[in-house]
Amino acid sequence: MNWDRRAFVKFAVGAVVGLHASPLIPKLMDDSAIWTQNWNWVPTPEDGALAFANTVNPATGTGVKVRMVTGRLKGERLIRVEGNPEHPTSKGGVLPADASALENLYFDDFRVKTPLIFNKDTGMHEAVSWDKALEVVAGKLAELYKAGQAHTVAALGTEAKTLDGELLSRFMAALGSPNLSFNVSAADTLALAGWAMAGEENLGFDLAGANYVISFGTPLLEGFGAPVAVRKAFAGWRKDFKHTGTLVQVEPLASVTASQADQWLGCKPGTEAAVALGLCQVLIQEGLYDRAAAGAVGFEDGDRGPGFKTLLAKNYSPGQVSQISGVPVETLIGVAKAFAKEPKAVAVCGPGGGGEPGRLLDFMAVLALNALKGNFGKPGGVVVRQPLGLKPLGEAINHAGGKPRLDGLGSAKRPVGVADHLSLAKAALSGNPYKVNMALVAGGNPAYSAPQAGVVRDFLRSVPFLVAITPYLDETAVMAQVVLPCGTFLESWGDSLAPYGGAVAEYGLHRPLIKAYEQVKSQGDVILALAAKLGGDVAKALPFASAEAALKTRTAGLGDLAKLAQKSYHVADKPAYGSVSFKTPSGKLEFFSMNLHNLAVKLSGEGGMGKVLKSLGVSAEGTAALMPHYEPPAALAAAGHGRLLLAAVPSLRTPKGDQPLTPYMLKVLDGETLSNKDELVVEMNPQTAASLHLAEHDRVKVTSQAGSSDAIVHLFAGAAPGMVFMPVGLGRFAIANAYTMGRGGNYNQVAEATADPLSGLPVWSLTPVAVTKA
Amino acid sequence: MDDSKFWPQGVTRCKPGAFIAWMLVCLGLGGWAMLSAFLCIYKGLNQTNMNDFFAFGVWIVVDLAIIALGAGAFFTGFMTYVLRRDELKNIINAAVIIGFICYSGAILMLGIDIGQPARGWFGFWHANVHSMLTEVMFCITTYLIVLIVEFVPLVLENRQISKVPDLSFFAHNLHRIMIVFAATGTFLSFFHQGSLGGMYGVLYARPFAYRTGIVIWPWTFFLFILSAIASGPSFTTLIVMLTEKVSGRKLTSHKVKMMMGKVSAYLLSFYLVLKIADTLYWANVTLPKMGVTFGELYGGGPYGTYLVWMELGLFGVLPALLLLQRRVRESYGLLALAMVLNCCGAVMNRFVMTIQPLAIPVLPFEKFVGYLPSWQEWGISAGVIAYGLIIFSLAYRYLPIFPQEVELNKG
Amino acid sequence: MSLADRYSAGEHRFGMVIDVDKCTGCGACTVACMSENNVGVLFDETDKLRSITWMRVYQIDNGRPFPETQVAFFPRPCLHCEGSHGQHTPCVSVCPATATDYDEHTGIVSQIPTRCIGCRYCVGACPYHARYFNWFDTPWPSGLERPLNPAVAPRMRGVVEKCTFCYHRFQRAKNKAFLSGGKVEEMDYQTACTEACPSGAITFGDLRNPNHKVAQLAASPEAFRLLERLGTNNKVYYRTSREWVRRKADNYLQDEKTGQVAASQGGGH
Amino acid sequence: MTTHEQGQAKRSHADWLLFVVGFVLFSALGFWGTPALLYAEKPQPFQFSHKVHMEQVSEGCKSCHSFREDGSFTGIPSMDKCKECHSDSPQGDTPEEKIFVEQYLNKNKPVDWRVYAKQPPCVFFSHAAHTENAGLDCAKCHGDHGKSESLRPYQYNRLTGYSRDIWGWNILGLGGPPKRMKMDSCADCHRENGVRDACFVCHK
Repeated sequence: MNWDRRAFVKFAVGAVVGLHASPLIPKLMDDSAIWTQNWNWVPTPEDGALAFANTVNPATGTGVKVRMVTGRLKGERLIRVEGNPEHPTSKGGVLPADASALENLYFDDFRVKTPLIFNKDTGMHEAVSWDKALEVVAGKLAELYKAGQAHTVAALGTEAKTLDGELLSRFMAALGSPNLSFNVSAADTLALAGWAMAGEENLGFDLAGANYVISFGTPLLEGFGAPVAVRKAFAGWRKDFKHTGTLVQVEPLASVTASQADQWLGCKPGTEAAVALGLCQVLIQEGLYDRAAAGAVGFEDGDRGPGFKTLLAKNYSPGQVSQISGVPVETLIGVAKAFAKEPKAVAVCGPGGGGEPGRLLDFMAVLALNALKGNFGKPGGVVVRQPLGLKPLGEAINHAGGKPRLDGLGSAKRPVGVADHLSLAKAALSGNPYKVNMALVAGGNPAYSAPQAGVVRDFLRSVPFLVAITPYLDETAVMAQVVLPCGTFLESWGDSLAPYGGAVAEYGLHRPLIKAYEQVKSQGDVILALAAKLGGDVAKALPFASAEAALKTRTAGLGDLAKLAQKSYHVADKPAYGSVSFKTPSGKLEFFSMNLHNLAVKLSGEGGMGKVLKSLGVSAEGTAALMPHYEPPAALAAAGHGRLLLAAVPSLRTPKGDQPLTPYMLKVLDGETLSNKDELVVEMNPQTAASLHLAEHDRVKVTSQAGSSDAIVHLFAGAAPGMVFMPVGLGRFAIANAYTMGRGGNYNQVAEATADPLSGLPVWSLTPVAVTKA
Repeated sequence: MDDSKFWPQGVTRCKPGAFIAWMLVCLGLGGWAMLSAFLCIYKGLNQTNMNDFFAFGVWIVVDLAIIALGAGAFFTGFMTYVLRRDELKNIINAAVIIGFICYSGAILMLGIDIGQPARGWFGFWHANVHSMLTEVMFCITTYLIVLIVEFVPLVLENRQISKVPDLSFFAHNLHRIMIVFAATGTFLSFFHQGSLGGMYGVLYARPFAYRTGIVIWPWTFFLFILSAIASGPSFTTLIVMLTEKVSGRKLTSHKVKMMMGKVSAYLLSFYLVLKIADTLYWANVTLPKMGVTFGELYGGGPYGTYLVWMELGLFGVLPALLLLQRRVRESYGLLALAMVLNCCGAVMNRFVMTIQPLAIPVLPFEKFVGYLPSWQEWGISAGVIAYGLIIFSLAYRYLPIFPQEVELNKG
Repeated sequence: MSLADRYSAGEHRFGMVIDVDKCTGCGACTVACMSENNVGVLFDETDKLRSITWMRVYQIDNGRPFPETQVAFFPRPCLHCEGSHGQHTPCVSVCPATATDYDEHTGIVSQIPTRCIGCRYCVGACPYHARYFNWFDTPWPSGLERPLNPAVAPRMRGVVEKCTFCYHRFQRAKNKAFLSGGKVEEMDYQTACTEACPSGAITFGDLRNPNHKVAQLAASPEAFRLLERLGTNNKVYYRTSREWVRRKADNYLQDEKTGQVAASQGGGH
Repeated sequence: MTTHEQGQAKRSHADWLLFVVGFVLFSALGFWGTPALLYAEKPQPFQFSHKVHMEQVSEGCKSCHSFREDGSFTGIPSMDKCKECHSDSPQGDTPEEKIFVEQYLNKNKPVDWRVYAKQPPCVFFSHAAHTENAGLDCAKCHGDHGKSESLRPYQYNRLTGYSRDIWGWNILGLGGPPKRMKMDSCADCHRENGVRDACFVCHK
């Protein structure tokens, strides 16, 4: 046998055949396939014991259940936020913002994980210890305090009446600064309207009890109050395929609410109040109104002048209202009659599409319609919410009285209303009567979410020392000298109050369910720690060991805190039905508001009242000025001549401005909101677009006096002519992450805020804009 | 460098330099394909422009087209070995090689087209017998094996290799039993050509693709077989003609080509009668039941009715009429033209049946979206063509695939 | 009762009824689905042709001019077709690798990403675009892998995935029933989208169980299915009182009356 | 017959022998080399005797490997479970127990046991269905593991990362549990017993 080429070939063939006869090849094939099933860059979540905990999401008012899993090796983690079926108003439903809340909690790119101090030399924020950070902040506060400049410290909170808001208020009062502002909302406007006409600031709409609802310009199904609760009420009107309730929507966009409504009155922009008054007039002329309403102050003509009834007849006949609003006369009469006929029918006002607080006179018009229906205290009507019985946090120490407020609130310039970020920012930027040396932003993100965010951002940037207490490295935090990390609602103590428009007393509580980041504290704890560091009266005003302890004091009337926290909410069983004892000066319902009248008198003396009201933006004269009436929004006058009116597209697919836009929420946006990776989409009527020579998907620039944004045009027949509709919640530029940063533009940047007549609150639901091809 | 001792006996080939230059061009295309393939495997199919609407793209069109055109192999084999048309022995070798190229090329492409190439064998191991694609996978793979068996003796006939007695003996014996393989190949091919058609015809929720049929086979099953065997012989002949033009040598007698043309002519005519009948039935009976009209389906974006006229008229009836004429078949140029039209018809049919069903949305509220292949997709497609050119060029240069070549080029 | 009987006793047909007149398109179902089923987010989610949303909410409008315009929404999970007979869904019948099957016991169309070879034939076969191919490796960056649900295996690139009617919830409910000796009741097995919807627009349950609400609702004359006449015979019913919405749910010839045409093909043959 | 031809004939026989040699050698290499190539060993953190523990408990396997209220199976017990018997000082005198108490129990650090029967993440295995509903013994799938005095070496597949017990100890993939716990083993048993084998019975 020769070991030659042929022999070798045979051996080699044998070897190859032999190897193939062995399991090597099939085994390798199988294992390669299994390898693709177990790629190590695909995560494998660890299984373990499941547990659930209740809490309430303060950003949405939804009662939720958090699902957690405890793995044997990796320990606890939260895996889902889902609805809490036991929660009396949200009944198991959730919003995209709730269901994606864990992204706010766990997405590292969003979060501030340790206290940060801005280093001027490197231009970066650097991590420091809590001690160091508090020392720096308290040191600055003490320095200003000692220099008698405590009033030049401004604070920007989110909600005044929550625990965090109260702690911040006490902190500022004890420190000696009157310059504290909060986010404004429709709740502020409704409180004023209620105070003006009924002497009651705590009104709600019994949507769940009603079966005929007219909603005036507010996105009832897309961001009204606690949206889940409203949707649950809506579900009640559409029970198992039977329309058991009727929804009528008045607004200039074929929005979701308008489309799901049984009837949509597509009115001209800003004329919703005129429609409400037109309905009032039909009720009266047809004799369909509640006779008890006739006894209300200012209904009939009186000494002061013509009454509400006369004014309606004079100015708001169906023909006139149809002229103003573009809603046909027959429609107005039909709706009014149906409204009158239905025993449980309610008229609803609320926030605008972009979360605007709404206009006081509009709200009063809607309350007047309810009054004529005899709705106060009735099931399915307007109810006064029960008081919650929260206990005060002890004696307040107020050193802030000495200096005037920057925003002039309480002066003749702005006699009613509440403090808002924009007014504070404008006044501070003017430096009159003094400059702001330090600002403390607690919990919110006003540089993004405040009306005319550009102005607020300019203000915050101009402040020599800015402190942000926030869970997120957002638009506000990136400008701050010191950033103090607080937790999301899933990792901290805090509370939330009854959502806007809800009919029952409601209180939500959230507690730490997990410690996702070692150094993060409850917002309340940060304020308390700062107070303790500062010492003196500030520490005395805030004598709590922790936010939990403060909550214990606050909720003493609601039982054991631990138990309450487990349950996470306190909600009254049912609305307080029954006759309402009006707390107005007359003790009656007032179409002519004595509260407003008395205030105006106080400010001016009887003679100059007209002038005062003019200065507050009321153009109507005589008794009408203090009655529900229609004032055309300032923006209407500026529109036309090639200018369009900008309004917001309400949506639950984007979060409220203070919350980051989560990747999941970004994902559910469709091509009518965001397109081509990062381009904002605005909606226009095809005719309007044609008149501007714009076609579908044209790139445009939307410019107002306040700012501008690039966008892409989407033609939508359901948009009122002469308007342009912009989504809200996009255009985040600060939180550096691959998903949401730089996507779209910010509505708040373009919308221009004006002072609402009487209330002085900023309103920005309509803005004259130029839309030009980019 | 002289490689003439590897050339087939008694023929000449172009200079090595020219051949190498030509190979480099092909390899360049191959390089583009390799880069594309690497990206598609390493980074995933996001490198293509396919998406969830266009789940299939240009690759599937190329796949189906080359498998249809490669049908010349089995059908010529069928006619040569089973029907004993001895004249066709003069072209059968070329047909086999083209078939091999088309089928192996298609399988290579499919290996990249699937999202998990390492799991490709699941289709065999965990086969779902109800799926037309399973049938396709099995038949294509087994038929490729048949083609390899048919191809191997050709390789062994190389002047140098055939000097090894064992191999020569092996090749000779393989030749003797070729009828078995030809018959097997015919059987397999009938099924997978049909199944490829069936793949689309069974999509009963895609009105554009869906066809009624008999038992489990939709009409497209039979139409695909017919259009494949109608265009396959034309394609084989065309490649031979192209080789003749490029090499400047006569490779088969015109009689052989005419015969292939005649085969194509009758099959194409038969196919067209059935195809037109099918289209009419589909447009007038099948579609209305689904609530759609022919006009709607041929009205989306660039997919207008001109496609029908092109597919069935310009690339269907016209080449059929041409090829049926003896005078046309006698003319080298006209025969080639008619065959080109015929092949275009097959490619176009595969395009229309794969891309258009996906492009036309079925839900009334969905919109038409466009699709253009990415450079990676073109790269792979070009690579398959380059692969074919390389294999055929090598085969032509070194293997005695044209028995008539020596005789035809005498003097 | 033999072991086999205990398993096959009681055949279900799990399905849904979605009230289009209740849906406001808020996307809560989509987000709840994604968080339940570990669906990831790509860097460009405006590319809806590659975005994976098992539960996708389609917006439609009636095309009428202002102020008669209306919009409506079709939330679209996998519709779990049955075809003319169980295995004859458009997708199951075409998968070459048996990576998807029709469970005769539950009526659920499965999808097993670890078996899938990524040929996308099923994606092309589905007229609802309910099947999604993983064109990318899903990025789970910095921290976002923490809330992943252990009940659902994350998928790899190159495979198809789709809505499973949260089948894992049925598995877990059965586990509990095995231990307690009880049965899986209507409320023990609900999908994530059903639970999440604030309008209660989605009802889920066993279409074969007359006590389940979903069975009662599906029997209503106002209930219909998407592309019913193709014969997909699916198990997701919709409901509306608006004719224009209903007409958008299927293809009609001009002279045909809404909702009055029978399924034609009956799932092919 | 010429010598040349004879030589040829002899030669070819000898050649075929070489073919056989090549075949045997390389198929043997394949059989032996495949597992050697694919599998590696990882040590367990320390030794553990199921036998000793079984003698101490009253309810067999379920004493430690129990069900949760929701029907899910705990698998390897948590440290809390261990603490029900173990205190902060060793009870016996094995060095293993000392390691356990000092390095794990006292530090409250979970033991990262290598789990022989760990299934891929796409698998939903219901212990409740098998032991509670069908009444199978643990040993049906886990063999005598519960009686073992020590932990055998844990082998895993280098390519896939899975325990060798999944593919099984026979390189040809023959046999069933406890020697092999791949899907076809599950499917075989389901088929034999007429139990459903739709994908979603055991996949997630």
